[in-house]
This record gives sequence, structure tokens and C-alpha cells, in this order.
Amino acid sequence: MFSAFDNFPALLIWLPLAGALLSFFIRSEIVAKTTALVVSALSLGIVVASLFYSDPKFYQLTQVSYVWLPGIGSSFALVLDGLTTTLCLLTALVFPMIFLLIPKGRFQSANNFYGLMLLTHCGLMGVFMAADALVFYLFWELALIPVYFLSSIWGGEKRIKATFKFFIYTFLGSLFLLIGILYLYLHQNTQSFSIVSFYGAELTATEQTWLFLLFFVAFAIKMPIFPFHTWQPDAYEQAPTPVTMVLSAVMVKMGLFGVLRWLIPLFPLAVKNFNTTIIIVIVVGMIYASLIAIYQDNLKKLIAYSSIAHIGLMAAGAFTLSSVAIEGILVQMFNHGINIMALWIVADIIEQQTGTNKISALGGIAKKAPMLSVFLVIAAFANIALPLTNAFVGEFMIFNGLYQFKPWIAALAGVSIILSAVYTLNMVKNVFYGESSAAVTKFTDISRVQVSVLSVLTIFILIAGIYPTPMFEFISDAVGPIIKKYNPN
Amino acid sequence: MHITEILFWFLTSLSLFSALMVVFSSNPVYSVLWLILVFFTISGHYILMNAQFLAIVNMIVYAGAIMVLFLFVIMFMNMNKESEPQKSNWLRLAAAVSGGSLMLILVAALKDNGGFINSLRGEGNIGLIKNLGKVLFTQYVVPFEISSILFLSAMVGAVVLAKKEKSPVVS
Amino acid sequence: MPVIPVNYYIFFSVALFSIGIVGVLTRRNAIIIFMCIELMLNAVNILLVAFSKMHHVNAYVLDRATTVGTEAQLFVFFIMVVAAAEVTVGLAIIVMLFRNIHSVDINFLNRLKH
Amino acid sequence: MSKYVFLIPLLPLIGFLLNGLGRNFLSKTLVSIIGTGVLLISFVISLALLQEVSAPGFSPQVVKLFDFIKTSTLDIPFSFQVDQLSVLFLLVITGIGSLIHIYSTAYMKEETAPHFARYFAYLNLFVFSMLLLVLGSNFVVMFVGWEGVGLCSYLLIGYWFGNNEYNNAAKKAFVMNRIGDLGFLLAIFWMLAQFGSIAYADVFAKASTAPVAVITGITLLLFIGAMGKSAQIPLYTWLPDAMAGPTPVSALIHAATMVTAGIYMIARSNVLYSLAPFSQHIIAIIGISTALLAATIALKQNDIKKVLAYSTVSQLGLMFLALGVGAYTAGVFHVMTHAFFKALLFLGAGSVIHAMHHEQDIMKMGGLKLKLPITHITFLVGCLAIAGLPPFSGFFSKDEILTAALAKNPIYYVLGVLTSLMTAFYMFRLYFLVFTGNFRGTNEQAHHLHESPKAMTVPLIILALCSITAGWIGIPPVFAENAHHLSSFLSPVLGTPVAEHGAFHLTHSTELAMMGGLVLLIVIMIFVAFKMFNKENLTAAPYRGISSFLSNKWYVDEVYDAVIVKPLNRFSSFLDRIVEAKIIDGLVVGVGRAVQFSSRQLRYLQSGQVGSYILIMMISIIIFFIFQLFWKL
Amino acid sequence: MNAIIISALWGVLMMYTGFMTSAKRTVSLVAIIGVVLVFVANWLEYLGLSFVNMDMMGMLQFNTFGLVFNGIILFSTLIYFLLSSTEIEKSSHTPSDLYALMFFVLSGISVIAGFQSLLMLFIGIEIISIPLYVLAGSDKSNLKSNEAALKYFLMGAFSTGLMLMGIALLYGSSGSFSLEGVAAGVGVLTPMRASGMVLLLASMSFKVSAAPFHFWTPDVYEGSPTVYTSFMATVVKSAAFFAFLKLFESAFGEVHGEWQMLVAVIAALTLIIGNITAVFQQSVKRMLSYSSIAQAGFMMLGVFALNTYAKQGMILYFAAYSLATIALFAVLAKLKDHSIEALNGFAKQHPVVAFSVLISLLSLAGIPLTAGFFAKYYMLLAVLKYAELLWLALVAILSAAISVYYYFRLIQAIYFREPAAESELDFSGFFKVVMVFNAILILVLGIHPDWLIKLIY
Repeated sequence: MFSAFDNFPALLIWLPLAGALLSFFIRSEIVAKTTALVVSALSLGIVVASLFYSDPKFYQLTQVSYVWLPGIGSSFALVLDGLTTTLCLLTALVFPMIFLLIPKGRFQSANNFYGLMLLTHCGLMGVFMAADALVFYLFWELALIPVYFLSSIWGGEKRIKATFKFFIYTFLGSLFLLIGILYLYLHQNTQSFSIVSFYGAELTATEQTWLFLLFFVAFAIKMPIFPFHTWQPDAYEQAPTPVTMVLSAVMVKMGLFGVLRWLIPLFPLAVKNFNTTIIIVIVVGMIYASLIAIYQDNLKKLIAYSSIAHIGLMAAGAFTLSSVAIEGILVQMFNHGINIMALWIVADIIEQQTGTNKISALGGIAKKAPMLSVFLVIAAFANIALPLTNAFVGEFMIFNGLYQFKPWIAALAGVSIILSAVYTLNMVKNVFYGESSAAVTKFTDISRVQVSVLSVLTIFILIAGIYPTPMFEFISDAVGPIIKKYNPN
Repeated sequence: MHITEILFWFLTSLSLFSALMVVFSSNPVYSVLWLILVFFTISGHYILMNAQFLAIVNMIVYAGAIMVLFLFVIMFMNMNKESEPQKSNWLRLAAAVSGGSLMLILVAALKDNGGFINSLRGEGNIGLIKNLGKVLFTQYVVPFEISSILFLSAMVGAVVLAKKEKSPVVS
Repeated sequence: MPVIPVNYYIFFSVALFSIGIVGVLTRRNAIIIFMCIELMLNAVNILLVAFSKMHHVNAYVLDRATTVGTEAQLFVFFIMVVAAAEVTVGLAIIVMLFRNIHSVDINFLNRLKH
Repeated sequence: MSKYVFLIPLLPLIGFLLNGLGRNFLSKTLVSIIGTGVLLISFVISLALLQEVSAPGFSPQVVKLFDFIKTSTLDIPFSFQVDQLSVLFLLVITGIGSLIHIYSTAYMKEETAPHFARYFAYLNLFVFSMLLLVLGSNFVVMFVGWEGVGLCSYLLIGYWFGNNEYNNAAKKAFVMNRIGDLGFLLAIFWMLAQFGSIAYADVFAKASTAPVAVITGITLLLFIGAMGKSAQIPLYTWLPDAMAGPTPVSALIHAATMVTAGIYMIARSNVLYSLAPFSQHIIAIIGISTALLAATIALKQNDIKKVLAYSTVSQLGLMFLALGVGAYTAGVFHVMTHAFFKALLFLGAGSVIHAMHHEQDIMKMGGLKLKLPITHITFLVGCLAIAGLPPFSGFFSKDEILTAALAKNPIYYVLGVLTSLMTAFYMFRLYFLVFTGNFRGTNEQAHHLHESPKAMTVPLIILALCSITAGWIGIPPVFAENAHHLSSFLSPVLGTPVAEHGAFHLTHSTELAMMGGLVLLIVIMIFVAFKMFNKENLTAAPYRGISSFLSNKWYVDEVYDAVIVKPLNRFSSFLDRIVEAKIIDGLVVGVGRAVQFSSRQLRYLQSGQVGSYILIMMISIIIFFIFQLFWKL
Repeated sequence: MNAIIISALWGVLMMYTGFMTSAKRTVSLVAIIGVVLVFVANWLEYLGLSFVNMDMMGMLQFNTFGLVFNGIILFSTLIYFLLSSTEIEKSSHTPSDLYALMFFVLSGISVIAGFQSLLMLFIGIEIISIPLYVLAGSDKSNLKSNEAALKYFLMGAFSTGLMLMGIALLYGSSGSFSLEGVAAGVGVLTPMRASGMVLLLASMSFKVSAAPFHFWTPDVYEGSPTVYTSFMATVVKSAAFFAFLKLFESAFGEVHGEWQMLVAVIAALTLIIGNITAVFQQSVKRMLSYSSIAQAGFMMLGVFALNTYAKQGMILYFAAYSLATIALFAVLAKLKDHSIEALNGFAKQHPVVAFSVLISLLSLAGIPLTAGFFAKYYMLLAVLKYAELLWLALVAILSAAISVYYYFRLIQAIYFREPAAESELDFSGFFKVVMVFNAILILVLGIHPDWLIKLIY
């Protein structure tokens, strides 16, 4: 192994953190933005480099480990393995794009904005890389707090109420998580929070049931899945769109990641008990969210509900415990992030130019902005998982897993495929096609920066849709440990 | 019945009666007087139990100093009339019920405590000033010293509260 | 020799204590309430002395020179000391209040609630 | 040669990329050259492939390009299958595709350069997807193409995106296709679960090992996919609406190629279907019902393209009938002939519309044969072909289907004949209304009437020629033994047609008599049409009774709207406004409210009265005593 | 012992300072020097250097736990003096007397830090309480202050009565006042011991303002001058908790299981009542009073669990809770209007102070990377050691979630809302420095609590 590689995870934490702290003390917006850009670009570089250094065959659960709180058996342990690499890459990819897209003067006291964004960046990286339950929990919260502030300070009119609902909801969830973690820590053989010793915990069926519920609620709220989702549409709508991008592209993956990294490997008995119920609820929720999306007149809310349906599919896939579904989720988490990012960028451009989110007030943008429309159409079709876009691969595999689990559930979930076409195309039609409405008369096509960012995303969408095999190589080591306890051999 | 027992019952019943009168007399001055009677009966009990020092101190400190202070304050406030408004009836009922049930519960809890019998013969003289003083200034010197802080603070406190401010505090 | 079970003292003390509590609960005059609290303290005192005697007698059987039981009597002494200090401050507070509202009725203490 | 097969789809893809990315820079000429050129090259390569596959002793080749999805549990290569069936479709797609591209260069002339390029990009992308569909060597690649053509269909129907009705039509097409796609997808998963692979070779080899119920399930699900794509009951309503797209698009996608994908899929999986008689029954029943239903609707349509659209639905129904009775070759044969004459008819209609300045109501046409001679002749050829008169191609393919149907069940035959007669009637109604009689349009239209340019007429002529001759590769044994070249060509893939290894054998004379009778009936129908519509002064009376019912397409759209769309919308709004806002979010908010409420109530406990504070304390102490001393907690 | 002596002496000195100088600043300076000296003296004792070597006769005994506790108290008081000295000066003509009282309180707390006998407990608590009655009523012309003082006094005296009854019953059953003596039972709770224990439990719950004995808290905290509320709610409450913990650990530790459920019920009640009632409050001061009840609920979990985690967590909780609350009250004391709306847009006007307030609020809410998180964390850990009591932990976190509601209402006002008018407040540079220092301290404890916790070993 390349020794510097071992330090990559730590760098991914410290860099954004340092950048964030620096940002708070910079008065000039340009310098702050540059700092943010440099830091996030460096992170991206590190993640990309780690892709080359990582060796799937060499699977380990800890790479970096500093002693932190010896008194209670926690150490600052991080790992970059197959499960985390794609998510770290996604995080590292999303942030520079967001920074690039923010025009000067959009946000008051921009240095704080960038600082908080970088803190979020740091928190997200930490969540994904943590190899210690306590560290995981801390970053889990660290990712939440800055987002709360970002949304509440720079958000829409009803921001305070909406983001507060979001905050309290997710905070409650994470408190459940905390209880679960502490219980596990206390009732296992070794006095340690490390992921290895957690995986080795031997729990009775009752304990597993309780702990499962605690963990599950936390992750379910974060994802969010039906019926824990009601914070999400409001929060997405009210948050400033760059923050919404973080929320929906990366942050929701925290919940999924939690399910894969912690929930499923830890509580095999409980998972097996509950998974059918959970999958059914999730699938019903997918259809539910899709139906609501059909009715939405608010562009951001529509995307939010669509996201609930898509995340729901991944969550359902995870609980099938089928390795094909989990492999699908691992790539789909990345791909969904890319797709929804593209959708949000488009939504943001529209909101910035027209000042409205109401679909009924929009229309005919395609005539004014053909370039934007091309990107939107691609993103929209990626959103409905058209083959040769990236989402198809993952969703295909997840559906396959669902089918293996219970064919009728796959059929039921499939209804959401149809519904997703309905609402996505409705949106495309009402926003982009038709006659130009009053709101879009002054619409201009997108700037060069926007084109380049959207192009990068589009290229990702297509390449990952046509030739996804390299992604499967990166994640090849990840599935085994997740479902190890379910296959005794 | 031995004289001690007679005394015990006499003091006890008098004490309880006076205590009730403290609670139920509507004139504060009478309350104070009944309370002084309670203290006297309690001093009597102390003597019965051969705790002469406490009996004396009780009379001096409580009946003498403290109650005079009370009386003084009551007089100072001109409250020697019987017109104290009463609490509402259900509140008084609730008070009586809860006080009574606390007594019942404590009695029920403590009624069979291992058969300790307190024979009030004159064994030992621990209640005498000499013996108490010896222990107080050897073993109990630390609390004794420390209670001086208590007095200091009570003193400072009383001064702070009672002192008349010349003018409102200016900032 | 006359023998009085310690239970009598306990019951007596508890009764006195409860009367004090009832007084605290039923009266509205702050001074009377305070006096009822003194009543409660005296109930404790008598109980302590009784216990002191009890423990002393028990120990005396084994050792004539024992000082067992002194500590309770000293405790009573300290209670009296503290009570005195408390009375000082308490009456000062009551007087202060009286100076302001010309009443010591605790039912009028209701500016602070909810 | 087969290793270069990847070029066939790649070239249109390149064309798509060039035209799509360069739409703001390329001139229309350049766009036309790129768009058409790539297709022509593909056509040539396909011809070369034909050479290879028709050589004796050729075995199907699987050309693997790269790993599409390769994980520890799933191995789906991106690979192409080169065999007779796929090459036949390649030829049809690239051939007719090329012609339609050429035609389009003229037809779309009025568009601005970027939109012109966009149009060609879409067309190229469509061809690319269609080629993937037929070339794939496993069901996933087929599915990729399958959805790809759906996308292109969507894009092309909504090509004029300024018009919201077109957009709605596009959306409808896509959504209905998606419903079918779900069936297809589930079938894929089932096959994966059953056979562990979705490569044709593996699936077909292992098919006989699976229980019949499983095969029936899989085939039915596949058929649901086919119903969507090939516009069968109940998923056919999108196709007539799809006429919103430019007419060449209708010709290519909604007549010649994409809609036959369902036929291709079932023909491709014939091994499975042969093992599932129940599915075959279903297919036959649905096919013949669709054929009849669409034919009845077509009788009373006044939009030139709608007539053709319903005719397409009807013909597709016939093809499914063929598949349902096991005559796969007949189905594929009809796909081919239909491709020619329906493309011809659409392009002819396009030529008419072009001349009429986008007027599509046949009641406002009439007497065009003088102004549009070439269009007229070729259109007539198309009509004759579709009506099924010998020696036009339609005759042979349709006859083969009907024969096979008769062999299976006489009712199918009777209904098939009925459909054919109606087809003849409405096609000639169309013909007479458009080309004969008086011109019923505005003066201005009359003034501008002109024959279409070469780029449009030449493809018409070529297609007309094909419409005449295409049937000759499938001469039934009744005319000449072993003249059915198509059948022998396809037999490695589709097996021997049922009629030949005859459980049911008609004598040649009976067969000839039936053919003759049918032809006679068709001629009578044409004559009736001639009588009814070749009038100087035709008045368009409003439809009443059954006519109104038919012209309103059996009110199927209205029923769908009332039964599915509206309730769904209402349900969505119910979910959003009631369930989401009131119940689920209401619960969340309600918890908050409950806390606030209890906060408001609890603080009254804090009464400000010392007495009550102490009382509560005392009560609590008493309770504690009770619990500590008497009722152990 | 060092701390008791120095703080008592300094209390006397403070009384005389009032005679010697009329400059209030000087008085404050002397007080600050005094508390530093007491802190140093305590530190020296921690290092093993005791000024007096007298035989305590088993009345007092100072172990590291007590000394570290005392150190935290003294340090908090130092921060408190630094932040609030100007307000103390404003509160009276003779702040020296009030400082003296606070030094006496400190010496009482130092007694509590080492008590080994119920007598010392009693005296210590009285030394703490009596000056507090006075401090509560120190704003003599303010009726609310008067009311607070009288309520506090009456209820405090009443609870003293309960406590003494409890002590008497314990003496009756064990014949001793020392903690070991009381503990040296037969390992079961006789009815008399149990009765004594229940009464002690009630009176200690009263001192720490645990439900249902908390009723005095909101009224007294609201009525008292804000500076002294701060002192009462932090330093004094911590001391009461220390006494509670030590008493029940030493005297009733062996029969832990017998009374544990009772404490669990008290803790749960405190958490629920404190948090829920705080939600609706409109006055920041009163809200913080309820919040202090809620925090007491969390600390009760430590008393409930009585294990290593509980002790470690208590130490951390004292520090986290005191530092945060002192900072909040310090700002609040400078505000004229105590409604939440008065804080609108505070961050725009005073970014530095707002930041410190933010950190304090986050710490109180138990957000990670602040000291408050680890404090709560240890408490939960302590509770979860009892596997069957998951419900108690759930109650705790549900109330923590509710607490976020009202703490974040303040954050919303401070950070997300627009100011109504120009702020007339002016914070001195020194004040800002101390506030920031305090915030950094909270963060440091939140990142590495081990630095504090390992001191007790």
C-alpha cells in the first residue's frame, strides 16, 4: 500500500475544516469563494487520487486512527473503502460545482456562507469515512448544524419554520441513533466504539429489535422515507438552492449509507424480521410520493417528492439484502446525486431568472434557452431512469433485487417508474415547452460557467449510463461485509 | 403509673394541644404564645430524657430569644388582631388530609422498629454541659467553627436586607 | 422503673411534625408559617434527643463510659444555632416585604407565576 | 463481416452527436448530408451482412462490445446478435430510414437550421436506438433500445414543442409505453431469476426446463411490453395521438419501425411463446380485437394521418394475430411489407399535407390527382398494397396470416377477413376523398397546390416499387413450391411455419378459392367506396349514431380519462392536500402543537402560590412514601 | 479545606472593603482576586498542599472528585465575576456585602465538596442557602425580588425541616451521622431508614429543583436580580447536585436498587415538566429557569445511575452547564427587555457576543462538539448501563429534542430575524474577550472532555 494514501481520509476532514475556519475571518467575498473552491477542488483531487490507490482486494475497516477519548474507547478512526469512495467522490464533486455556480453578490456576508458550506463538506466526509461509531455520530450532527444555519439565514420566506421542522425532526432522529450507539457500546464485549467491535457485538433478538428501531428511525428520517418525510419538501423549497443541492444530492445519502454501513450489518435478526414490512411501507411511500409529485405546482417541491420516491427505491433495495440490489444502490447513490444535482441547477437557474418556482407560471423556456433545455431534458430522462443514463443501471439492479425478494413488490414498485415518467414529463412540458409565459419573457440562456458545470454532469450521466463497469470495480469490496452475517458460508 | 410516665403523657398532650392551637388560633400573638408553651413542654421532655443542657438552651434560645423576636416583629407590624383571612376550605381540607396521611404513613412505617426500648433511667450524663462541651470542642470543633460562617452570613444578610437605602441605586 | 418505648417519642414527634406541616399548609400569614416551620424543627429535635437517649442506653449496657448519643444532642444544638440564623434572615425578609406591600399574606405573592 | 456490426448503430449515433452538438453551426445541407449519409452507410453495411447471413451454414453470431453491467452477481454484456431475423430488421430500418431521411430533407425545409439539425439528430438517435433494439443479443440491450425508441418517439412527437397538445401527445405516448415497459422489465427479472441469464442463447436453451406456468408468466409480461410499444388494446390510444409529430416521423416510427418492435420481440422469443399456448391465445385474441377495433374507428376518421394511424394499429393487430397463431414468419413478413406500404402511405400523406400547407382534414381535400401526379400514383399503389390485392405485397403477407389463422381457429379467420375488408374500404375512402372529386379546400390552398420536390417523390417511388415487389419473396406454396424465400431464410431463427408441417392442411384448390373469394370481396369494398366517395359534390354531414360513436373512437380516450386519469389526479390532489398536509404532516405538526398545548396547560401548575407548591410537594412525598415503603416500585 | 478557609476569610475581607473604599470597581477587583486565590488554594490542595493540618474528626474529607468539583465551581464563579461584576456593582450601593455573601456561599460549597457527615451536609447547605435568600431579595425596592426572596425562604426552610426529619430518622436507625455510619447497615432498607431516605430525597430534590419539588425555581429565578439568578442557577445548583450525588452514593449506594426507580421517576418527571413548560415561555429569563429544571432532570440521571459514567458525566455537566448558563445570563442581565423578541437581530448588532451566546445555547441543547453534548452523552451512557431502563433514556432524548425547540427559538431570534431597533447595548472589549474565552472553553470541552474528566483520577 502507498503510505500517503492512509492519510487521505484525514486530509479530507482537515482541509474543509481549515478552509471553513479561514472563511469565517475573510471579509472579501472573492477571496472566500476562492478559498472554498480551492479547498473543495483539493478534496476532489484527493478523492480521485484515492481511487487509484485503493485496492478492492485489500479490505480493511480502519485506515486512520488517532486516539481520541481513551476513557470511553473512542478513537478518531476513518476509512476509505468501496462503500465510502463513491459517496466521498460525490461529495467532493458536488461542492466545487456549487461554489462555481454561485454568482458574486448572491448571498449577504458570503464568507460565512462559504464557511458553513465547507463545514458541511467536512461533516459529510466525516460521516462517510467514520470507522468509529462515536465519530460517525459527531459528524452526523456536524453535517446537520451548518445546513440548518445556511437554510435559516439565506433561505426563502418561510425558512425559519421550515428549516426548524427539518432540524428538530432530524435531530430527534439522531438522538435515537445516539441512544442506539451508546447501548451497543455498553452491551458488547470490548469497550470500544470502533466499527470492528460493533460488528462483532453479539445481541439477543429483543435487543436487536429495539436497537434496530432506534437506528432505523434515525436513518429513515434522514433519507427520508415515508412516512417520515414531511420535513423534506418544505426544507428543500425554503433552503437556498445551493444548500438544497447539498441536502438532496449528498445529505440524503447519509441515511442510506447508515443503513448499509451500520443497520444491516449490525442487526441481522431484526432486519430479517422487519424487512418485508419496511419494504412494503417504503414501496407504498414511493407511489405515494410520486402521486403527490404529479399534483405539485412548485418546481422545487416536485423535485423533492421525486427524490423521496427515488431514495425510497434505494432504501427498499437495501432491505432486500440481495447483493445485486446493494451493488445497485452503491452506484445509484452516486448517480442519483449527479442527476438531482443537475435538476436542482436547472431549477435554480429558473428561480434566479424568473423569481418564481410555480410551474403554472412558467412555460416555453425552451424557446428562450435551448441550451438549458437540452440539459434539463437529459437530466429529466436520467431522473426517470432511461437506459443509457446512469440511473438505469442502478435502478435496474435494485429492481432486480426487489424482484428476487418478492416479485409482486417489484411490480408494485414498478408503478413508480410509470408515475415518475408522468410527473417528470409534466414538469418538462409545463416549464420548458409550450408558449412562453409572462414570467419567462426576459429569460436568457445559461452562462458559460453554468454550461460547463452542467456539461460535466451530463457527461457523467451518459458515461455512467453507458459504461458503468468501472464503478462496479470500485465498489466490489463493499457488498461482502454488509451482508456477511446473512450468508453463513 | 410512675411519675415519669404521668409527666410524659401530660407534657405530650399539652405539647400537642398547644401545637394545634398555634396552628388554629387566628390571632398571631396567641399563636406565638402557644408556641412558647410548646417550647416549654419540649424542654420538659428534654429534662425527662436527662438532656438538661438542651432543655436550658431551648428555653433561652427558642422561647427566650427567637420567640421574642417573633413577637416583636408581629407587634411591629401591628398584626395583633384576629382578622387574618382564611384559605379556602378545600385547600385546608387538602392540607389536613395530606398532613394526616403523612403522619399515618410515618407511624405505620415506624411502628415496629426492632423493639428498641428507651428506658429513661439516669444512666450516663451525656446531656450535661460538661460532657457535651467536651465533645463539642474536641470532635465537633470543625462544624462549630464553620457554623460561625453561617452566623456571619446571616448577619451580613440581615444588614443588607434591613438597611434603608438612601436613594435608589444609580447605575 | 418506668419504661417508655421510644415509639412513643417517635409518634409524638411525627405528630408534632405533621401539625407543623398542616400549619404551613393552612395559614396565609408568613410569620405563622415560619413559626410552624419552627414547630417542625422542634419535632425533629425531640426525636433526635430520644434517639440519642436510645442509642446511649443501648451502648451504656456494654460500656459505662460511652459517649454514644452525644452527637445527636450536639446536632440538636446546631439545629438551634441554624434556626436562630435562619430566623434572623427570615424575619428580615418578612419585614422588608412588609415595608413594601404592608402585608405578610402569602396569597398576595403572585406576581411570579406560570 | 459481423465484427463490424457495431458500425451499424454507431454511425447513426455519430450522426446524432454531430447534428446535435453542431446544430448551431452546421448548415442545413450539411445536416442533411450527415443525417442521411450515416444511414446510407449503415444500410450498405447491413446489405453486406445480409450477404453473410444468407450464406449456407451460417450460425448466429454474438458480438460482444463491452461489459455493460458486470458485478459479482450479474453479468450483462453489451453485445449484438447477428442472425437472419436481426439482419432483416436492419435492412428494413436502415433502408426505409434512409428514404425517410431523404424525404425529410425536403419536408422539413421550412425549419430554421438549429431545429432542422435537432430534427435530424432525433431521427438519427431513433435509428440508433431501433438498431440497438433489434441487434441486442440479450433482453437488456433490447430493453435499452426499446426505451430509447420510446424516448425518440417522445422527442419527435413533441418536436414542435410550442404546441402544448403535441406535448401532451408526446407525453401520453411515453407514459403508455412505460406501462408496457414495466411488463417487459418484470419479464427480464423473472428470466434472470429463472434462468440466471438474459442472453437469448441461454434463455432459449433453458426454456424447456422451466415450468409452463413460469414461461406463460414471462411471455405474458413480455407481451405487455409489446402491447405498449406496438399499440395494442388497451395501450393503443397513444399511437393516433402520436400523429402530432412531423409526418416523416409518423412514417418511420409510428408505422414502419418502432411500432413493430413488439412483433420483433415476440418473434425473437418465439421459443418461449411456442412453449406457452395460453399466452399465444391471449396474443391472438388481443391482436384480432385490436385489428377490428382500429379498423372500425378508421372508417370514420377525417384526419388523413389519423386514418393511417388507426390503419397501422389495425395492421399491427393482424401481425399479433399471426404471432398468436404461431405464424412467426407470417408476422415478420407482414412487418416488412407493412413497413413499405405504410411508410409509402404516410409519406404520400406527408406530400399531400405539404402541398396543402399543413391541412390534414380529408374533407377539405379532393381532386388532388391532377396536381400531385406522382404522389397520387404512389399513394394508390400503397392503398392497393394495404388492401391486399395481388400482386401487391400486402396480399401475400396478409394471406399468409389469414391462412395460419384459419388453421388455428376459423373465428380468427373470419374476423381477419372482416378487418381486411374494412381496411380496403377505409383506405379507398381515403384515397377517393383525397385524390378524386372536387377540391374542397380554400382558394388560397388551391392556388398553391404543387407537386412535392424530388427529394420527396423519389423515396415515394422507391417505396412504391418495394410495396409492389416485397411480397414476392414470400410466394405461398399454393402458387409455387419452395418460393417462400423469406420463410426459408428465417427458419433458423423462427423455425418452420405451422402451415407447412401441417396439422391442418388445405388443398390447394380450396386455398385458391378462398383467396379468390377474398380478393373479390375486397374489390367489392373498393367499389362501394368508389360509389360513396368519388362524388363531385361531397357534403360532410355530421356523424350520427354509430358513425358518431366510431368517429369518436369508441370514446375510449374519454373512458380512460374518466376512469384512470381524472381519478388519479383527484387522488393525487387528495393525497397532497389531505393525507400529506393534514394527516402525516398534521401528525408531525400535531406533536409540536401537543407539546405547546401541554406547555400552556402545565404552566398553570405553577400557580404562584406558595401554599399550593408545598401542598404538591407534600402529596408527592406521600406518594413516594407509599411507593417506597408499601408498593415497591 | 484551603478553599473553605480562604473564601470565609475573603468574605470577611469583602465586608471591610466596603468600609475602606467607595469605588465599586475596586471592590469587584478585590473579589476577583479573591476568587482567583480561592481557586489557587483549592488547586494547591488538589496537588497535595494543604494549608492547615487539622484532624477533621471524620467530618470533612477532600478527595480528588470533590476538589475537582470545587475547582469547577470556583472557576465558574471566576467567569461569573468577570462577566457580571458590572451588574453586581449596579445592583446595590454596597456591592461589597453582596460579594461577601457570595464568598460565604463559596465556603459553604467547599464544605459540601468534602462533607463526610450529615451534620456537615446540613451546615453546608444552610451556609449556601441563607445568603441566597438574601441575594434573591437584594433588589429591595423591587416587589418581584421581595416575593422571590420570601418564597425561596419559606420553601427553603420547609425543605430544611424535611431534611432534618430525614436525618433524624437515619440517625435513629443507624446511630451515627457519618456517611459510613449511615451506610453501614445490613444492606437492606429498614422502614425507618427508608423513611429517612425518602425525606432526604425530597429535600435534596428540592435543592436541585427536581420535579415535583421544583416549583420554587421559576418564580425565584425570575424574581431575583438576573445576576444572582445566574449564580443560583449555576454554581449553587451544581453544589446541590454534588451533595445529592455524594450523599446517595455514600449513604445509600449499597441499597441502590431499592430506591433507584424513585429517582428514575423524579428524573423523568423533571425532564418532562421542565422541558415542556419551557416551550411556551415568552420571557427569556423564565424560559432559562425552566431550562435549568430540565437540565437538572438530566443531572438526576447521574444520581439515578450512580456509576463511573455518572460521576464523570456529573463533573462534565457541572462545567458545561455552568459555563453556558453563566454566559447566557451575563448577556441577559444587560438587557432591559427579557422577551425573546428583544433578541431579534442580535447577531447583526453584536456578532462576537452573539457567537458566544450561540455556542452556549448549542451546548445547553447538547449539540455535538460542545461540552453539553458530552455531558448529556455521559448521562445517557450511565443510564443505558441498566439495559432494562431504555425507556428512561428515551424520555431523556425526547425531552432533549423538546429543549432544542426553545433553545433554538433564541438562536432564531438572534441570527435569523431582523432587529427591530438600534441596539443601545454596548459590550466592553473585556466582556467580549471573556465571552469568547468562555465559548472556546465550551468547545474545547466538547472536543476533548477527557482533559477534564481525567482530573478526577
